[in-house]
Amino acid sequence: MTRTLPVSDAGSTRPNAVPAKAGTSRRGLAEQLPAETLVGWLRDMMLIREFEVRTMQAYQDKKIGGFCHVYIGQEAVAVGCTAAAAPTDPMVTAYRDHGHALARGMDPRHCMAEMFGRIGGCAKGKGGSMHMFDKAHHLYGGHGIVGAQTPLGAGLAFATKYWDEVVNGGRSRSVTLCFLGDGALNQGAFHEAMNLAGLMNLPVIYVVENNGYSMGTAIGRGTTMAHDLSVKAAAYGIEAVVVDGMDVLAVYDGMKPLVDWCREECRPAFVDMRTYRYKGHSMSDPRKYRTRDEEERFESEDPIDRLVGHLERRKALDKESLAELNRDVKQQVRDSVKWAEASPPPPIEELFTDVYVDEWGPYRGTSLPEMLREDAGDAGSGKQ
Amino acid sequence: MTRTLPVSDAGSTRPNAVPAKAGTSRRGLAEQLPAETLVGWLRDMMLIREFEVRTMQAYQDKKIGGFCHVYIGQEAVAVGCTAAAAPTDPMVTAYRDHGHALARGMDPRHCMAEMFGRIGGCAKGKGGSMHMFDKAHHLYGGHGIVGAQTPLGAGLAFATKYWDEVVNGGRSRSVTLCFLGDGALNQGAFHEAMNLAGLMNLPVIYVVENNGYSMGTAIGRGTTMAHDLSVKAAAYGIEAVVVDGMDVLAVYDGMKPLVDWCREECRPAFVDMRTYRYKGHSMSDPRKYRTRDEEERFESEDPIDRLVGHLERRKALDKESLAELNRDVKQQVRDSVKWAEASPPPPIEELFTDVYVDEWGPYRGTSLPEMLREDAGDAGSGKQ
Amino acid sequence: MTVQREIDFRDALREAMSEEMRRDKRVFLMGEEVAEYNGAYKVSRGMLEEFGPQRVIDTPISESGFAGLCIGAAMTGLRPVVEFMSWSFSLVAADPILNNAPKMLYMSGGQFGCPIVFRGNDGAGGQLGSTHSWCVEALYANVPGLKMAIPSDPYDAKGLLKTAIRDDNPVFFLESERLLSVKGPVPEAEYTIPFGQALVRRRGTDATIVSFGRPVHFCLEAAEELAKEGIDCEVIDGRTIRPLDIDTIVESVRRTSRCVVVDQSWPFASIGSEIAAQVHQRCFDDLDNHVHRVHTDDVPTPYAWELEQAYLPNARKICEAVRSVTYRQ
Amino acid sequence: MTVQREIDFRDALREAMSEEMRRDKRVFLMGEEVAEYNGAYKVSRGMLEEFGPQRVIDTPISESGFAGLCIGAAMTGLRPVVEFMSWSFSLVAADPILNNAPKMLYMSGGQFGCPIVFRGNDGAGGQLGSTHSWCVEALYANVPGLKMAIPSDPYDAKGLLKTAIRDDNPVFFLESERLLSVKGPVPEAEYTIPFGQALVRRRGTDATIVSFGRPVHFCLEAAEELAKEGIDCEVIDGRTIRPLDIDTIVESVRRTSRCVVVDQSWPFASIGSEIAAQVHQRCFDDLDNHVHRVHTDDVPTPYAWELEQAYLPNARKICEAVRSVTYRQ
Ligand SMILES: Cc1ncc(C[n+]2csc(CCOP(=O)(O)OP(=O)(O)O)c2C)c(N)n1
Ligand SMILES: Cc1ncc(C[n+]2csc(CCOP(=O)(O)OP(=O)(O)O)c2C)c(N)n1
Ligand SMILES: [Mg+2]
Ligand SMILES: [Mg+2]
Repeated sequence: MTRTLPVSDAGSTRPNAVPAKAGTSRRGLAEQLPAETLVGWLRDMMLIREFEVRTMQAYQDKKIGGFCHVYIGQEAVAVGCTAAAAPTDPMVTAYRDHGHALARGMDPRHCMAEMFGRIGGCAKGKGGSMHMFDKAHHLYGGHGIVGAQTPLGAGLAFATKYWDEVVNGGRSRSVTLCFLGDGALNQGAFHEAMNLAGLMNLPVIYVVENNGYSMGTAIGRGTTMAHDLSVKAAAYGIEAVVVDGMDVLAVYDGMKPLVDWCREECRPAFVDMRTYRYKGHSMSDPRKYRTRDEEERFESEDPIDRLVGHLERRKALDKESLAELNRDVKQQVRDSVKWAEASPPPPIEELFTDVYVDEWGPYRGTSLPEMLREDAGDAGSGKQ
Repeated sequence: MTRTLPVSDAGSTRPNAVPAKAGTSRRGLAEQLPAETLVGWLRDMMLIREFEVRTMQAYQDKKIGGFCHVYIGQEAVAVGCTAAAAPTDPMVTAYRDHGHALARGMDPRHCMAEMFGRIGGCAKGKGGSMHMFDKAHHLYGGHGIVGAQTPLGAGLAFATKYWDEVVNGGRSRSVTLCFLGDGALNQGAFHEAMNLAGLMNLPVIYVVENNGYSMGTAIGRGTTMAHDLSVKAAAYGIEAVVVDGMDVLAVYDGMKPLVDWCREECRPAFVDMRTYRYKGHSMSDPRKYRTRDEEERFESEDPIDRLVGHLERRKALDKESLAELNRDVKQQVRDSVKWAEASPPPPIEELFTDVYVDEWGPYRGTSLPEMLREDAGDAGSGKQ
Repeated sequence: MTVQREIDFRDALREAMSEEMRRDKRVFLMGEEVAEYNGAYKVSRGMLEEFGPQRVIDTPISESGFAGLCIGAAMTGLRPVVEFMSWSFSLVAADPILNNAPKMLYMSGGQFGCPIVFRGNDGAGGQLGSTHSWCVEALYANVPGLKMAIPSDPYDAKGLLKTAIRDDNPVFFLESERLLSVKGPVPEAEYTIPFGQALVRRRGTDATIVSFGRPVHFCLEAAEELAKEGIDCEVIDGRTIRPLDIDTIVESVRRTSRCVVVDQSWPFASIGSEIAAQVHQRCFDDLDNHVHRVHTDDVPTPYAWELEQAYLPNARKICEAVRSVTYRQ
Repeated sequence: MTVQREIDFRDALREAMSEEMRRDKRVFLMGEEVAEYNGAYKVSRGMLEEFGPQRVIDTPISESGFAGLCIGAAMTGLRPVVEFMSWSFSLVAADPILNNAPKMLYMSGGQFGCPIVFRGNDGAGGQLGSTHSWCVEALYANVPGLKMAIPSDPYDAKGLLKTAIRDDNPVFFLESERLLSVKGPVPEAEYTIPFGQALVRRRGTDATIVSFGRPVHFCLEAAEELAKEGIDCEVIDGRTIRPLDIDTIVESVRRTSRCVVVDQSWPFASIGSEIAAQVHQRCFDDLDNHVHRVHTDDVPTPYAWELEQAYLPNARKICEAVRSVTYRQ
């Protein structure tokens, strides 16, 4: 059928068309930043890497329980995206969340203590590895159910707009970053969220950390059109960009203009962020579904090495200062483990705290984690 | 980013690409059919129209309860699609399902009695207007939850393939037609179903009866990219076609090659079937969300009038035979109402029948509806 | 003597929402057809006009999406009211409403609360058939971290909904489509009703009938009927399920020694079973007979009028249960 | 004397599926990672190899999609076994599994049955935190039209799963990840276990402890402990929830006059409440004390080991309940 077909016209009352071309990657943007900034990123990535190595050890030593998913290999994504956003821009992610927490600025002690199930954890040991929340740093959680965070991300974007425009009466000025795995592309919730974001003009960026696998399932086995994920966004009139997630400079170059564009246009966007997890899905995964060859290919593009190389070429980093960074980061992580070990388990009364904000019956209302009590007074109140 | 990016290669083990171009509409296909066939379609459409008019009356007379959604205006869709498929091809649809049931061959008496809540109904009065099932005619139900039928449709297609290939050891030879409203495009289940259908090469055609509204919501207010729904299919590598659902010849011309192609290629397809419901969403809808003007525009393209015009031009129908058809159809529907009225309410024992196939405790196993008991002996057994 | 104003249940709900929205800009309403269509059941009629499209928001048919969206918004301190056209359609959103909202505060160690209200029609009775007649209270009340209210008249509907909107926790608010047009006295002056306080709707000495929501009316009907037979029933309207005011129930049963629970959902693992179990626990030595229960039949909801009527709890069934619990038959 | 073969729970499940798949080509297995990965918990190890990719089928993370797909397939008479990696992930599929599968036969007036098995891990205990620790039995058992089994040892796991696969109705089959590696005697010869028959795991005279699934082990542990104190407990393993073998429970309680129900889910409106209510109803004159209940605490599942241990039912809590119900403390 080619002739124009009847369709109701009542629909044209709200704009619904493809937006102006989303901010396109600007090569060299990151390179123009002061070297210290890039060294800061390097430090963050090294911190995450080291943190995760120690996390794996602690898990093997049975100091960490439950499911635990490390971020090794994907560091450039969380660090580059965080750098491209404002510190107050909301972030929300899935269960592979330590990297995001650390990149966002959570003290590694609180992160480690959470996994140790100790009172010093960001959620007093009640959330665990998959559920890292940090109100002071605008991190709205790791979320354990695949895809569950994607409507939340739309909601955070909706909220920033609503607070700015309706409550405070101004113009929207935040962008929400919502991370998801490639496996989450196949949960219905993601699609509903994308449609809502497109429809309501929500400033949210869906960053698919496309590491090629959901557990043992290579993306092409679970996801149609895996070779061109942009069609998933096109289905909702949302602009898509592809970014090399193994290179933090490329992540920044891709994300910064996009974040700026979303903030300016108050529109959603979608990023196919190509990355790789070096380790298994969780601690118990022997990785038989992929070749050592493939792993080595990605490891040879290691994001930390690449940034080191870049800084060395720029003469902004020498062997000495790299070694110092290394020592420094190792020390910090070692301290976090010690601190976590020293933190006591949550008292049994904590079972009945944080179920309801208010006290009733056996419930004791809420009490803040130490992490927030150290911080600003009211910022973390359970009471909104 | 334009350079080729790393992506895991383990995914390439299953084909996942866009299929060969789906069967394209062949103008004039329906016209080549014997005139009697087209007259048969006309009769079916008139039957549905008349049936729905009487349904509305009966609803107003409080003989029908619950929610009731009539099909007036959309007749060409069910009739044309049914004609394009084999009688054994499974069909499944949403709650606006009387048209599909009648087009498929359900006796209007059973359909009417179902809405009257009588034992003679297709489900013994236990399903109601939104849940029309007809095993003998391979209709796997109307389904009340928006989008719920879309994974079922994938499952029916999966099953035909499985029965043919695994159980009976042959080649797949059925195509499933799964109808949905435009509003169902925004339910996550639909997207999961589309991805599964694409991934598993399921011979299912998703026919979106795009009548421009879901209740009071014009499609553009609820669905991104409403002006080009093909992108919804492209997201899963599924071919999409647009069909004029107000012209039964066009429906056949669009659907027949598509059904053949799906059967041949064992692949899914998606149809943006442009249609219009003349009446409100359900019996209680004053239609304030659209203009009388718009309604008239569509009514002037009435599918029954158009087919009459075509047949008259072909000299295959004269005033006389049209009048006879009319009388005939009216009589049949009048009879169905009488029959339904005469059918007794289900005995109270029916409350506890059909909960479980087997008897236990208060449950009485299953018993077939009269409709199937009249038909072939075993075909409709609740026991599989 | 002042004449009490009478309004219907539907208007009471709207007044609650509108008053709270006037009072607090953080409150907004989102759902299918709530704005331009004025609500599928006209609960939100006129609200778009008053509050505009930023605060009264139509959605596509994406319950999981917009429920999740509102949960995200609530995490920032906004106070969404989410309308499910019917709770029967909330099953597609079970994950966000059960796995996210009620656990957010706990999982985050007290950092992020979730002040949100989910509301909509609940229960059978309109010949809507198997898929559209859910009583979700039996399923959802199991989950800690949420609160749940089921009002039975306009006064409670308004007072409880206002409390729900002000509550800092996720509240599941279950309305009955069958009650929307029922009228009742609702004062013009502002009021709220605290959660966890059952209401004794009728005083009596021979048996305690406990219910909530629509079947409360059947209980009162039955009590009138039974009074003629000389059985004097106390009727308690639970009003909220979480928190459940078991104390008021226990106090009553200690006096009457007999208890009938009336619950319009399926019997197995329901609110009815819970109340029965708790009453037996707390009143073991006071009870003259085991707690009797009246539910819908344990079968999917039938469409046919006669079957649906037979399926639902009603005054006749309640009378029978009370006669049985008082050994009068 | 023959030596009984011992295999673990995981292998028992696999044997049940494999035997039924050999017996009946209409049976297939679908779920996340069930094929090439051999199952997230290795329940399906080797099945892809034996049955090929047409019958052991990996899916994307689309629970609603593949559950619905299998329901559609079941309507045609196929007999899908759907693995939820965890029942905690079934909430996103609540609509198809609760609104479609158990009602299809009824809504279609007996035309279309739905012979399908949904199975997977259920329950807390592995420090998986709030979102991954559901005991869905409390929610889902409310719904008529479905059957539900919760085996506690390899023998039952195999026998009940085979029965489930042969059943013409939707069966919800709840396994415990904590039990997967537990070994037990399982004969080589074919057998099935009928639904609706509880098993008396220990004979006793002083109190009846009723449970199902993993906590049965805690009950037996507690019974040993209590025996030392001179309290002789009968332990009943319910095995299936729908149908519930209340007769066996009642018969026992009539003898012991005391009853403790142990249920690892949240207390409110749970299987525990239902059994308590039914026992009170049927044994009102026999009971020496009200039915006592042991549940997890009524809070979201905590991650920290110490909290989770405190949260779960265990032998100590069961001992306390039994001492209390027998007035020994
Ligand atoms: C709804 C749901 N289904 C299944 C799971 C189990 N599960 C946890 S992670 C995972 C794979 C996710 O892969 P992806 O989204 O690509 O993220 P990645 O692990 O690669 O970061 C699965 C299946 C879950 N948590 N939630
Ligand atoms: C999950 C769910 N949400 C909401 C509803 C209520 N509802 C019934 S029909 C309908 C509109 C559907 O519109 P569309 O899909 O376009 O079909 P049409 O009525 O136009 O045939 C809505 C919102 C429902 N049945 N199921
Ligand atoms: Mg991945
Ligand atoms: Mg429509």
